[in-house]
Amino acid sequence: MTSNVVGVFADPQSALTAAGNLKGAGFGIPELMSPVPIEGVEAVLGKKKSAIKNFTFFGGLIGGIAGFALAAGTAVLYPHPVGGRPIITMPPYLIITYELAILFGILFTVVGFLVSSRLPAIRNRVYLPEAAVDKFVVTVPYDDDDHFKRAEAILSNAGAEQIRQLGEED
Amino acid sequence: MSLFSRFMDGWRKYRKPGYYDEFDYHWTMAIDLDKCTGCQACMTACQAENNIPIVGEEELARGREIQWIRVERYWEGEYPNAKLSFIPIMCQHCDSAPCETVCPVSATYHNQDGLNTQIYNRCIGTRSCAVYCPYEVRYFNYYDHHWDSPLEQQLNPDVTVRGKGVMEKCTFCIQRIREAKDHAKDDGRRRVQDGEVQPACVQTCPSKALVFGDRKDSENEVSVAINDPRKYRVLDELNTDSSVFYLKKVDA
Amino acid sequence: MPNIDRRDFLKLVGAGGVSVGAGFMLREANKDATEYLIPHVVAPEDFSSGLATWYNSVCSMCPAGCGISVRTREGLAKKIEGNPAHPVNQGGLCSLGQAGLQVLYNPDRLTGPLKQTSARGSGSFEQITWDEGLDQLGSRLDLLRAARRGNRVAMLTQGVRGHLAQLFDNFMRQLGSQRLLHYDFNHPHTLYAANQRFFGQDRLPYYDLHNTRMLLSFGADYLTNWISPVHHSLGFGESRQGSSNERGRFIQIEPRMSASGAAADEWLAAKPGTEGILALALANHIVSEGNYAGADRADWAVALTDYTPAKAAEQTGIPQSTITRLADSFIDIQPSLAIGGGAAANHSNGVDTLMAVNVLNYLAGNIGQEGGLLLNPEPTSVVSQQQQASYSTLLEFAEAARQGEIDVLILNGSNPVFTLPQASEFREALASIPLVVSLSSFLDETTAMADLILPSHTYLESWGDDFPEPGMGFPVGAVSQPVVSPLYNTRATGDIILALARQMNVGTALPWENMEECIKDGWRQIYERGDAQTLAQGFDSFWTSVLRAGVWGETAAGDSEFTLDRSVISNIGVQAPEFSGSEEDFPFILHPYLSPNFYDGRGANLPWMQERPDPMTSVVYGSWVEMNPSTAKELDLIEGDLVDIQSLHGTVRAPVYLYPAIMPNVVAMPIGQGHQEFGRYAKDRGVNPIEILSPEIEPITGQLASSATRVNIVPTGRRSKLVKTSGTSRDLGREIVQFADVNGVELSSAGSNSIPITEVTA
Amino acid sequence: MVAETNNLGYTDIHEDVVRSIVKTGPKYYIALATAGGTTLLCFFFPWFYQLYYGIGAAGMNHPGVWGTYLASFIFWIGLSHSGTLLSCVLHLTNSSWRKAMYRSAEAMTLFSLVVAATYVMVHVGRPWFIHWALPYPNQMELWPNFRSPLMFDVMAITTYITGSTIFIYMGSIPDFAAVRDRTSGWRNTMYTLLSLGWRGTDKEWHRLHWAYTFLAVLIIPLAVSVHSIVSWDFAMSIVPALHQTIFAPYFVVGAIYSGTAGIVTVMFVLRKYMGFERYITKLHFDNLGKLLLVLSLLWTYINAVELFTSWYSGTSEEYEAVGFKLFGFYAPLYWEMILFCAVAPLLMFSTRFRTSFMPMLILSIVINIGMYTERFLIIATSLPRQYLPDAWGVYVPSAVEVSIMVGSFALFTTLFLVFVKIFPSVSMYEVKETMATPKLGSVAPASGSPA
Amino acid sequence: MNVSIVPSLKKLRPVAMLVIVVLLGLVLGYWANAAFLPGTSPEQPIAFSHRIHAGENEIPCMYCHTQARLSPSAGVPSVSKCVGCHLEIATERPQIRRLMSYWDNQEPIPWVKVHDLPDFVHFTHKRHVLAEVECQTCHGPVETMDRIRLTSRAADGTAQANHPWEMGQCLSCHRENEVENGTDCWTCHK
Repeated sequence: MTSNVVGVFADPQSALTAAGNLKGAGFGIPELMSPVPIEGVEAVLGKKKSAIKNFTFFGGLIGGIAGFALAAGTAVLYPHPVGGRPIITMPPYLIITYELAILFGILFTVVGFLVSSRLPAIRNRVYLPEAAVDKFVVTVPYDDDDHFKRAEAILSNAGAEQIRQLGEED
Repeated sequence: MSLFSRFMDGWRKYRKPGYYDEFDYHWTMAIDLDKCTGCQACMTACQAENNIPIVGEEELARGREIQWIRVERYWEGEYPNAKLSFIPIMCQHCDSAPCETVCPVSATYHNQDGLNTQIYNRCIGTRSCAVYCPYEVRYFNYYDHHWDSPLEQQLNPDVTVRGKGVMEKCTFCIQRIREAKDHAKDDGRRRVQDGEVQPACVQTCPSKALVFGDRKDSENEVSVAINDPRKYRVLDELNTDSSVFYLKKVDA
Repeated sequence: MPNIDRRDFLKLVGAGGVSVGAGFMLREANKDATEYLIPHVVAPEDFSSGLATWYNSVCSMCPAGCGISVRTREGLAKKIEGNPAHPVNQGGLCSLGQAGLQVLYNPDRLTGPLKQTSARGSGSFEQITWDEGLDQLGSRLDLLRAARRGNRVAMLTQGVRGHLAQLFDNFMRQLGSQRLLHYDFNHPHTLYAANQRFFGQDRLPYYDLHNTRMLLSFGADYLTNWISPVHHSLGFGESRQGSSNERGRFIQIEPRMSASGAAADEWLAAKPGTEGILALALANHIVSEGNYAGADRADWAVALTDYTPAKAAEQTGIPQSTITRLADSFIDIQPSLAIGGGAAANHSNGVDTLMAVNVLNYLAGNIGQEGGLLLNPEPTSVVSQQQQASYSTLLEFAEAARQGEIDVLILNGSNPVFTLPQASEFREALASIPLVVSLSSFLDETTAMADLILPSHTYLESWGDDFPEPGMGFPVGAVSQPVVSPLYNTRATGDIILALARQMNVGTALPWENMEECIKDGWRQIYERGDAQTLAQGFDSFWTSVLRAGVWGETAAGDSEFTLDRSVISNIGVQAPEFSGSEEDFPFILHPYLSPNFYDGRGANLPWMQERPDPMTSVVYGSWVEMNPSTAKELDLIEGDLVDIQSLHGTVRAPVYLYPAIMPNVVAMPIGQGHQEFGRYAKDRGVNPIEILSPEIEPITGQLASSATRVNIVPTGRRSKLVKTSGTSRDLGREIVQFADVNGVELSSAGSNSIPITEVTA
Repeated sequence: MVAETNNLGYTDIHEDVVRSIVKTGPKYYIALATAGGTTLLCFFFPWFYQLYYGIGAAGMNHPGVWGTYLASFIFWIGLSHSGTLLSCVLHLTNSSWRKAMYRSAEAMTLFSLVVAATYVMVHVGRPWFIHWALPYPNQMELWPNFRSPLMFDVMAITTYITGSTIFIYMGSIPDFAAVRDRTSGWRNTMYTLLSLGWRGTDKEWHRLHWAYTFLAVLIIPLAVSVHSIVSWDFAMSIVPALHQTIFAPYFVVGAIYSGTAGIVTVMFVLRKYMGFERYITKLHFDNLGKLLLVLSLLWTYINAVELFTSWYSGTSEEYEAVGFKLFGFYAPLYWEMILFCAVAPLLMFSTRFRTSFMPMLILSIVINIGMYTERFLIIATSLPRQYLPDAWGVYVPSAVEVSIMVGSFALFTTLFLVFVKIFPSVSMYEVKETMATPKLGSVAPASGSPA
Repeated sequence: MNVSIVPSLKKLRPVAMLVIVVLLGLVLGYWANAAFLPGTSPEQPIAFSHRIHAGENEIPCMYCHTQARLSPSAGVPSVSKCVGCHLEIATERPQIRRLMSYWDNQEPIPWVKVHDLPDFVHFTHKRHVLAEVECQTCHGPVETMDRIRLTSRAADGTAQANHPWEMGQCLSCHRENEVENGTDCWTCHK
């Protein structure tokens, strides 16, 4: 069981400051919970990279290949001569390719999102319901009382309305 | 056959357009409009041979007729110079059939006889083939048809009775072609000879306006007919490449 | 496993149990119904399940006598096709002939003997046994015969030929009755009379359409219902685009374009009833132009003086130039042929008109010529002379009935209540006959008036034979054999007659056990008259080969020399036709024509024929009245408007159809619909124009002049939907039917022909 | 841009949305029961009758083999076009006025698609075999025919339904999380699962943003392709009046046009009956009105082009087709369509008209009636009058068809009514984004109970 | 406070279990019916044993099913054919007595059809017999069956009891033997 220091802020700016300070004090990367995405997080906590775009791209690619293979394979493995057209008829098959590329792109994007944001949450995670309404919450794990005190200080200096400690239960 | 060799086989065979030339037969019909009297014996023959349902007055009034072959009539001029011409229209068995491409489930396709075929029990009833057919020769079963007993006893057992929700059309009496091939095999022949098969309409035509045969045999009656200077195809400008040829009516 | 308490467990068990049951039932419901394989008790020799067997027979749907092949599978008739070996139809067959299957399998067939239980025409019948029925009729006949009052028995049959006709004749003779009447609405009495007078022959000549290059048809709808339509169609096709290099020309003269008119190269509308005058005008021109060089040329010139083209142009409404052109081409294009019939023959001057047509053939030298008109030899087989009763004969019979001179009437297939005008009062006459017996297979209008119904087999279940009339220029006979075992408790007509004969103890004259024996016996005589080669094979093998082929014929044609009796020439002449009703009160001439689908109405109970669109109008399931669009415009009528068609003798109501090729003062109606009985497909559908016909007759033959009725058209202000399969019968310049000259070069005739785009097709 | 909402705080929107889900009055149940009952009576009952009897229960015939079912299908597909498509475009262009309305617009897309997909089942003759049109391994070794424009449809619509569902769901995750905390019992369970345990951390927001953006990028071309493909069901044929190159843009424009009108209707209802007056404002109507106006002009232009090219072709087939459309049996409907879709929308040149709610509602409904007519006419005036005049006929819808058409609107309403009780029908977090961030030290009412 | 979807999933467990139980039940019921009441080996009016006739006595199939090489349908023998032998053989057995009672009444025996293809299938015995396909290939080991059982041919070529013929089975055999136009729809459909 890990314990976390949790600071509740009424505005995003002070929460950001607190998070920055915590990070500067060597607390590891603090988490910011907020009802809306906060602008400027990356400037404080470092640039985030996600693999979603790779998922999307490769999803689309796989989908496209699968789509064409589906159409062409279907036609060639059990040929039904149709309208005198060549068995692999490009214009219609490209449409199928296109649609499946998009379908797979979408599905892979979702997978990418879930994987990269570690959702759904199977493990218990620290959370404050206020964060979904109008509060901005900074959490950072601590090891001992000393740590906690230091974090508490940083948070209250930044203007935290409340400071609490929360554990992650299994 | 392995999947791969099946794939390669299909690919090689059907890679390019024009593979119809390699098919076993190219059944063709020629209709001499100069001989057609509009008597419609062909329609009854077709109805008898192919189990075409009796629709009833009410449904006919709603336009639900089913006529695999129909005789269309076109008037020209006014009295006293009015003139009436008949033209039998059935499935033209187009080589570039618009109906075939549109079927989502491949219920209609071209087979080795060079026929445009319809597999009734594969049909899911989107009716798109009927929309795409410029000759409007595809007929839909809007409900399960019924024969007042004992009329059902006249149904041809070689032809299935189509249920509701299924599209149907002229097959060039494919059951007769099949039977002829069967006989040919019994006699140890590879191919059906000319004159062995006649669709019901051709068989019955009192004025012998209809001729049927395999176009691949360049000597037979139908090949002669389709090389006649009077030959034309209905709606040829649509490039459907149909297998039914008409011989122009002579205006003397 | 998480801990589940007892209640939850029970719930789960319950739900599981229910769903097991549901799955079980689901499968049960998906099972197919049990089917059975029913074997024969003893396998017949020619039976093979899954394979078709063909039987050759003869079509009885109209008097043409085409040969048919019936396809059967597992003992059921599946399809009727033309017998390719039969010289009349050579494999072709018309719609009605093919629909014969639906006579056999008609749901409205009578399934056994019936007895009228209350008033006539009330339609209440009870089932009786054959013994009862035959007893009731037979004892009555026997009494009358014994009392030498056999002439009080009448038999009214549809036209039958061959040994059945002989059997009828024999039977009635044994009974001592002269009242055997064959009656068909469409029987060409006038044609027989005209040929009798001209050629001295009691039979029809053979019209060689196959080889003719110029056919002039005066009102004969030879492709639909004139004499032998399938044979004529064959000839038409052969003449048009056959082996000859020269394409035959066809010209049709009639007030309303028939299917033959549509097939013709030229369609001309002469005033109704003046076709004979037109023919004589052509003859006049031929003679006066010196195109006839016979020895009797002078006689003809005298006989035809009154029929100059100029005068005829006035009388017929056809321009003089056309008349002379026709006359010239009739001589120039050889071989040529003139035929007459249909409406042209159904006028008060019918026989004269057809005589005039024969004159044309005579003058052009077409008689006895290939491509012309070939006289038939004397038939070598049974009598083919028709004992056909004309309209006036039936009127006489009706009068006799009213006078109480008829005790028993036996009806066989004939339906006079439907095919006679109301003015004949035939239905009323029936009431005066104490016992009316019908042998019909269907409850038609006349049978509904019967006291006793002894239903006969259909032709596909019984033995019979036929000798086509007109002959093919050589003797032909065909045997019809049962192709399926009888469906119901019915009996063959011949068997009924034979059973009655036995009941009357006249068995010695009619010694056959059944119709099969009778036919076989009759054919033994044909066999015995045969040549040495035929005789050498023995009768049994002859009989088997006839049955197998379905037809028998001698190829050697008798040479029939013909010389014209001079007295005929002086009697040539065509009077103006007479019409019933004044032109002021009844401005239109009614042109009733036989529907291509129903013949004289006998096909109306066949669903295939009801669904077969009328070739000219595409109307299905109903009646209509055709009028010229200009006439309709004057009367302010459009398609589907209901009008009353009034004659002096009645009124019928039908929707209007605008027919582009009909004379403006003529209205046409198809015959065949308007049944009051005759099963579910025919009953109460459309109207019967025969009802309102005036009882005008052709004086020489006594035939009903069915085209001689004047009518008035009274709009009712109501509309009905005319059910037809055709949308718009104009091709709007789309060149769907294309035209070429004889060499195949495309003509640019189409294209100028457009209708307003706003036309609504519904 | 946000002038009318800036006096509202985070909690206001939060409370309003949660209330719209949790608090349910009797009116809602009456509405739901009415819609559901109508669906059952007018949609499912006639449909089952048709399944039993065959397609003959509808008015289709030879040669009018397609009818209102397909017209309705196109209509619903068209209606689906504005929601997600517009939402994606506005998302990518970062238009803030989108934010209050896009959730319900997307829902409209989704349910329109569901109704359209149902119509496919209603339309085909043997829906019990409809799975044959899907590619899946089977013992017959028979797969669909991918050359068929109808198969393009199957693929495109499947993709579009999947994409739209994912798009609306993905955008709702933070809101599910917000509602989760305010509910208990089965709702809490449901929202917990739906929100996947969303906490609103900076990382989650970042991932969501990108995923959402990629989805938007994928869905825009998809949506355009969907209606192009629907148009090809017709344009790939050689039927006069259908075989037109302009059909794809024609259908796409028509789809967006009717969809946007549909959004106006839905906006009005949400605003009026779900208590979102403060978030859906004149501004939205004004902007949508402008969009509608542009689309209307575009639509009119394409119609004119279509007529012109047909007339200019000079062939009998095209000429008759145009003539029949303009002056034939269905001419009254044609002129009704012109009036509703080309003339009436010109009113929106007036700003006052655009910012009045009731007139905009009426206009939006009128436009959709016109657009339905357009789809109906495309089928009913072309198919029965093709190349062979002798085969011409007339197609008139039957009572069953009309009933199913009415029922489909009820079905849509039912689905939408269920939606507003499950989904936060206004996107909370995005509305919050448009608001000023709360001031330091301001006191907000406590929400939720800490664990 | 913490958040996780696990507690909610736990709450759903009873519902999930119910769904699983119901689904399993449906499958079980369906399977049980198919396995124990398949209707693929119906009771016949006379307990005719192919095992005795075709197996022990080695009567060739075509002795009774004479039609098979001539016609699309194999046909069942006429009653007279059965009687032809059984006037002499095993006349005292109850089943033979039953046969004789049909014969005495001149009634056909209503055999229940076991191998029943749908109406839209065109199958011809003739072509298969002439191509020297063993009867057992499609009908299974008939000579071992006392009562005829519906049998088809699995993909691996083995006889598959109680399983009706499906298109794929015809197709795979046609493919294996490279039948001319063997995969053309109209070869087998009508």
